[in-house]
Amino acid sequence: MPRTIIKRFNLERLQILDEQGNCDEELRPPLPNEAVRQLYQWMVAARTFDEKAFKLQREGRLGTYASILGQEAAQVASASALQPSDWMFPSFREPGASLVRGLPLRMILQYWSGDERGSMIPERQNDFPITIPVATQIPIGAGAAWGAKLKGDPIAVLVYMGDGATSKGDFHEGLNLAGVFSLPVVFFCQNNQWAISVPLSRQTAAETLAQKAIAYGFSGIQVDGNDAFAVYKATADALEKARTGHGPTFIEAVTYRIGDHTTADDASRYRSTEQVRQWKAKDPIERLRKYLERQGLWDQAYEQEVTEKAREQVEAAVREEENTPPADPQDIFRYTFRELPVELQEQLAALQNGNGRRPSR
Amino acid sequence: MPRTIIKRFNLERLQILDEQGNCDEELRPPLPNEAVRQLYQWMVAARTFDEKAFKLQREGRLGTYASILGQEAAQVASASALQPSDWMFPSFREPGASLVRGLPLRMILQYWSGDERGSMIPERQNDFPITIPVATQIPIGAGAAWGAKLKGDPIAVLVYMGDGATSKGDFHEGLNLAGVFSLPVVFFCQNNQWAISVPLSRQTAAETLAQKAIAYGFSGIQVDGNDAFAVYKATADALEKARTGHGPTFIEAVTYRIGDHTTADDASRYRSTEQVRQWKAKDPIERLRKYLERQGLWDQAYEQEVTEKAREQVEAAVREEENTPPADPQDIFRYTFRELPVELQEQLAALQNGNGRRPSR
Amino acid sequence: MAKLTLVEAINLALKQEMAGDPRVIVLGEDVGKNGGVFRVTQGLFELFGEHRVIDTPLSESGIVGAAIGMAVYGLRPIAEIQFEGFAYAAMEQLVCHAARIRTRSRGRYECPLVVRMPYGGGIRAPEHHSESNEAYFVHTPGLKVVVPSTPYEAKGLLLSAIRDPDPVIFMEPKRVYRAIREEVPDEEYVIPLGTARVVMAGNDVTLISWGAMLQVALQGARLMGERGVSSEVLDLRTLSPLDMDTIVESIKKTKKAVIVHEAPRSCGFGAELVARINEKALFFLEAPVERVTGFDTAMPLPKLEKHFLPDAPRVVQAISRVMSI
Amino acid sequence: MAKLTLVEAINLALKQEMAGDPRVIVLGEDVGKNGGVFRVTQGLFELFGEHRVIDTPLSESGIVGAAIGMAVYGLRPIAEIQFEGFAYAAMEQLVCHAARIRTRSRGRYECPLVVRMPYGGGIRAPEHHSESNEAYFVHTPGLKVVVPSTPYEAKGLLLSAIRDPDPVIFMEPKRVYRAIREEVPDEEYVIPLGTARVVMAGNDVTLISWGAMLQVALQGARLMGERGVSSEVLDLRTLSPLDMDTIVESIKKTKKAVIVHEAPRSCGFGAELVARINEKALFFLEAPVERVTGFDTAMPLPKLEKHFLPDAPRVVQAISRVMSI
Ligand SMILES: Cc1ncc(C[n+]2csc(CCOP(=O)(O)OP(=O)(O)O)c2C)c(N)n1
Ligand SMILES: Cc1ncc(C[n+]2csc(CCOP(=O)(O)OP(=O)(O)O)c2C)c(N)n1
Ligand SMILES: [Mg+2]
Ligand SMILES: [Mg+2]
Repeated sequence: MPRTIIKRFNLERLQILDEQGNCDEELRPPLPNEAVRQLYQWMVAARTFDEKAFKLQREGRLGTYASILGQEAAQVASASALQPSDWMFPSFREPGASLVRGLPLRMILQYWSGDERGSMIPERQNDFPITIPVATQIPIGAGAAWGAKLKGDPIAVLVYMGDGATSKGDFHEGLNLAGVFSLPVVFFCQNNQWAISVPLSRQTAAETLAQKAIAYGFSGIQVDGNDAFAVYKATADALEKARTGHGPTFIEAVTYRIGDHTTADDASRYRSTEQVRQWKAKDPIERLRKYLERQGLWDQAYEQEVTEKAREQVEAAVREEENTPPADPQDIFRYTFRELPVELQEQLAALQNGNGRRPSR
Repeated sequence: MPRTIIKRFNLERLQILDEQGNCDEELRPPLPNEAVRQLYQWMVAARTFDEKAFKLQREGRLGTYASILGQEAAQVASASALQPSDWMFPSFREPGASLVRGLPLRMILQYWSGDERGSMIPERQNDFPITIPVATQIPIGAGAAWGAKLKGDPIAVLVYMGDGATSKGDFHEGLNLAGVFSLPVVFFCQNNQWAISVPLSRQTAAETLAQKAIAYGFSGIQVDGNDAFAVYKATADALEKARTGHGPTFIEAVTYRIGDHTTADDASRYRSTEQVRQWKAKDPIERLRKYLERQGLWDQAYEQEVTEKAREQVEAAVREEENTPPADPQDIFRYTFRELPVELQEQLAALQNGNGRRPSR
Repeated sequence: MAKLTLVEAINLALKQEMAGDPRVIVLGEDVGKNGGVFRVTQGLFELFGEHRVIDTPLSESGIVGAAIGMAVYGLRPIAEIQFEGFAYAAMEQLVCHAARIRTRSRGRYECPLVVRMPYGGGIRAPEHHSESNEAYFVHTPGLKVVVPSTPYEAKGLLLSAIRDPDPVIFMEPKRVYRAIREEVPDEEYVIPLGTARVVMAGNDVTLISWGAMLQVALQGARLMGERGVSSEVLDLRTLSPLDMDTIVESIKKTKKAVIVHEAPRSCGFGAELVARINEKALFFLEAPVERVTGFDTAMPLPKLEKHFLPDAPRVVQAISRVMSI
Repeated sequence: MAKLTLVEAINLALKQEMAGDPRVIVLGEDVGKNGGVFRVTQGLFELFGEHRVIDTPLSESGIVGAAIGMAVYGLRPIAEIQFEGFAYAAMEQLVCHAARIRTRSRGRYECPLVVRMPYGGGIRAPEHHSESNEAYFVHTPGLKVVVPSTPYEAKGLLLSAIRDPDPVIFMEPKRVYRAIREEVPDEEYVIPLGTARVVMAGNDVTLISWGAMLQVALQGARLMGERGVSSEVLDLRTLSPLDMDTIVESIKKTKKAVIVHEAPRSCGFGAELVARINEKALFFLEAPVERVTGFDTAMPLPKLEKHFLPDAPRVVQAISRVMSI
């Protein structure tokens, strides 16, 4: 065998609901109408929350915030495929997923207002707090999946990341471990085309991110990230594959960051409004709305009700957050270790004697 | 396009000289007879050096040493494709490559005897010293290639690594950068099946290492690493591709670590002698010898001459090394910065006042 | 002579050095088109083009590793780590290669590399955007560590750092980025590494600080000045190499010292300062050297960071303690 | 009661704890079939199988990151970094997650993780196989740092470390791995973290050390003993948390102190010790505290390492200096 082809790989892309809201019924996941409506309601709620958070920041009522505008389907549909017993590891741009998981929206606002209590995930919820250092949640998510496998728990772990995260060493080490030990984990990459001002073309020379899975010996698939059905199906299948002991999957959800990177960013400095316009036309919510309408599952009254409910939910969260008493400075120390060592007791004492107005030793 | 295949990848394997020494003349690189003989002589010299170094260590005349037994073709043939103006970044198991590059064998012994002067690469030689932290030389090699590209130097960089190195974040970040910026670099992986006691199957779930290149958007190829012609051709082609501005290549040379990981290791603890036996049958030197013999380029007299020359070269290196006066302890300080800061002058003074027998401040 | 912010002063230094030395390359995340998330590299992309002002993938170890390769190859790369709290991933490259290649190769190779990183708290930034890890770098032999405190200082020190033949960690006090304007000469000027400066002369107590904490030290000094305590305030400028003579000289005069830094206390650079003072001026001390520092806890998110960061009242307290002995 | 080496004592502790607690998992490079490059995990693979004694890919950040995930999920992973000089790549995971997840999640999640790593010089190992970087870890809030000095100590401290609810960096003095044999009880016993021990009682000078340097300190103490100087030798055992009371008590008695560590001097843990002594016992000191340490240079390769590493003669010199005042 002098110069021979020893392996062939095919890369698939999944789309079920196209830009016009046309649906491939063959492929459509068998969701009851109410479940499809639920997806829609979550996506509307996610966007409502996002718009409110953005406004609050502009009004000086919230710290830096990372918008998910345009990524609602990718987040909501993927998270909706999780069981409560599954674990979820977000990056820092998944309020849509956290909302579906049932994290009180108050806490998301709290986190972005600079209050750690926003990361105190409720006991019943198997979610990791937001991770700021890009890609570092990936090996940890793999490790949690490893823990589940070793304990024999029939659960799966869903790890979120962005396109920029795929360039980091921890992406590589996390996925490689998942492959070698066939861990019950699904890596869900929201490829929103940008890492702050760095476009995908500067992130990798590969035409797709999905093909990176080939390096780790497990399957990767690209899905239309603005197609709630495709996202749901790919994620649900991958999670089930994981739960049943068939190993990891990498999903590239192709979507777009319609807004600035965060409220501290100005995207007009580095990208064309034309590109943004094109992607707005692919809006995930509008797409699902059209579908529901065709199915007779949507009308103005329903829309009214959905937006109204979303608005109330979000306003309530804002009120709750803004009425939360300030955090106790002691918290700086309280959670460093389970028990506070002597040297930290001394430092805490210094803090307490009038917020560090007394001996700092 | 519901569920569609959007990309196909083919992975090639190259073998020109098979285990029996049969050659595919179609593919054989157009090397003059003398050049082929030169490859053979280098491989013999490399093995002679390797056996000597191993003996020296056992006699307590050398520190820990990492043998290249069985990997001579992978190292010699790849390095022989380099131009003097090209740069080479070894890992820690490439004495065969360094020999071809003209590094005084004395220095290799010096390094493994625990003397940094063995890493003082001669000015004329564009090689990096041995890198111990696995995979960390990879982004640096990519950076040197980047430097060459920015300066417009028509050269290529060859970066060596092992199969274990492919699991590390720096492998990923280095190859990714090379892909994005289309850098003139060739990544040469000696897949010798083992990372100390960890077999390839524990290093990755991928069937080949070559397919990892797909993740970075440039071509990867697998070659029979015990086939000097395949190694030479793949490397020469890739280097030329790099020099002419067509970007990086990843080469997986499939070979085998016949010896223990290092003289400090005992491979019998974790692998079967049967596997070793099978690979010994694929010996790269014997294979090229058979070929030369068929071509009428080898006979006992020639063998005599080659082994004799190799022995003398190695013995001379040993003498040189063992007659080298010990290093000056001052060297610990001399090269920390170009100019020694005050605090280091004080510490050096302490050292000099009788090797730290005086004030350590 | 224009009044510039620290951001503008660094930007000016970069422009001038890149114009003067074609070997100088800037690389990092968002340093190109976007001009850096703090706009420190603004305009460089337009002036010098994408081959010298390079937007890289999200890859801290790769950025620093590649920059080391460029430096070894003969360029003078300036790598930016977007926030100091993301430098951890680059530690292996910094420790194993940047800091060692000269000594490993016995001088055959050198690494004239600058790694710029905004550091420190007080700007209500998210988690890991407010760290202050100078001690890791000072504890790494082979690295130089520079921390400018004002616009004028920043320009002069950065030029020295870029021209230095060895790797320099250049930590920029992001809290000061736009907080101060001061006259910065258009002309080139360098401030040699390893020389501290006396910012305020005094006789009663020596305040030692660097970077963003210099302003806090000065506030404390002024408050105590009103109470008739004369403080001598030192700005170390470079932590490695360190100008110990200036420190000892001052302490021999004042007999008391207070160190101010925002990094966690244990094994912070303040500890090294106390140790060296102990070695070189112990018997001049009339009081234990005071450390006003961050706590041995994670840097809090914005809502609580003010409790963590040293401030003028804490400096005043510390001065009062050393004086009252 | 058997006389064991440090390697055997750790191995025994691992076996007993794994037998007693099914949540305990060992993972790392070559820890399985091969039993670890130093044989510390020898026999575990056979006893507990490949699911609890896991050979991993070459992936320090991945190993530690995955171990953090296991710990958060409810296991008690013990990750091995083959040599401390390869821990740099795991710094980001250690600092950003292991050390922070409890405080970030306000107690919802904890990270009962042990990271074992052989450290230190003196065994003629290749480059990066002889580092001594405890200071990086001590300067990282949220990590505990334990450094056993003898076989007995190693077993008792490791059991405490494994049972501790927070992440512990467990640094093993590889130079002592086989150098000492001592009686190690078969029974379980724990040595609480944060308690130092007095190894040799004395009145004239306090020697402070940990890990491999304890033997060097003891040699120095004995040599000075022959000259009639009575040294009190402390073994810190854990650097974070630190048992400062034992140190202060001793210094109040001896009025003099010498610290011995092999890490580079600047910002080494010795600096923190001097700083705390300055804060808690300054006016008891009759001489500057001496630091006998490695230099602020790269750790040399074997041929020169003896010039870098503290040895008894240097300790003797330091003691003589503090005594002669
Ligand atoms: C390790 C690390 N480096 C740099 C940053 C600064 N930073 C925050 S988000 C971001 C871009 C992330 O891009 P991507 O992964 O695509 O996620 P997206 O923002 O698009 O959701 C960068 C560079 C960081 N948070 N962590
Ligand atoms: C970052 C790092 N981790 C661990 C080690 C210890 N170590 C030295 S060689 C080696 C195995 C390397 O395997 P491979 O890359 O296949 O190279 P080979 O030894 O087979 O030539 C290991 C784990 C190291 N040198 N560097
Ligand atoms: Mg993105
Ligand atoms: Mg190998």
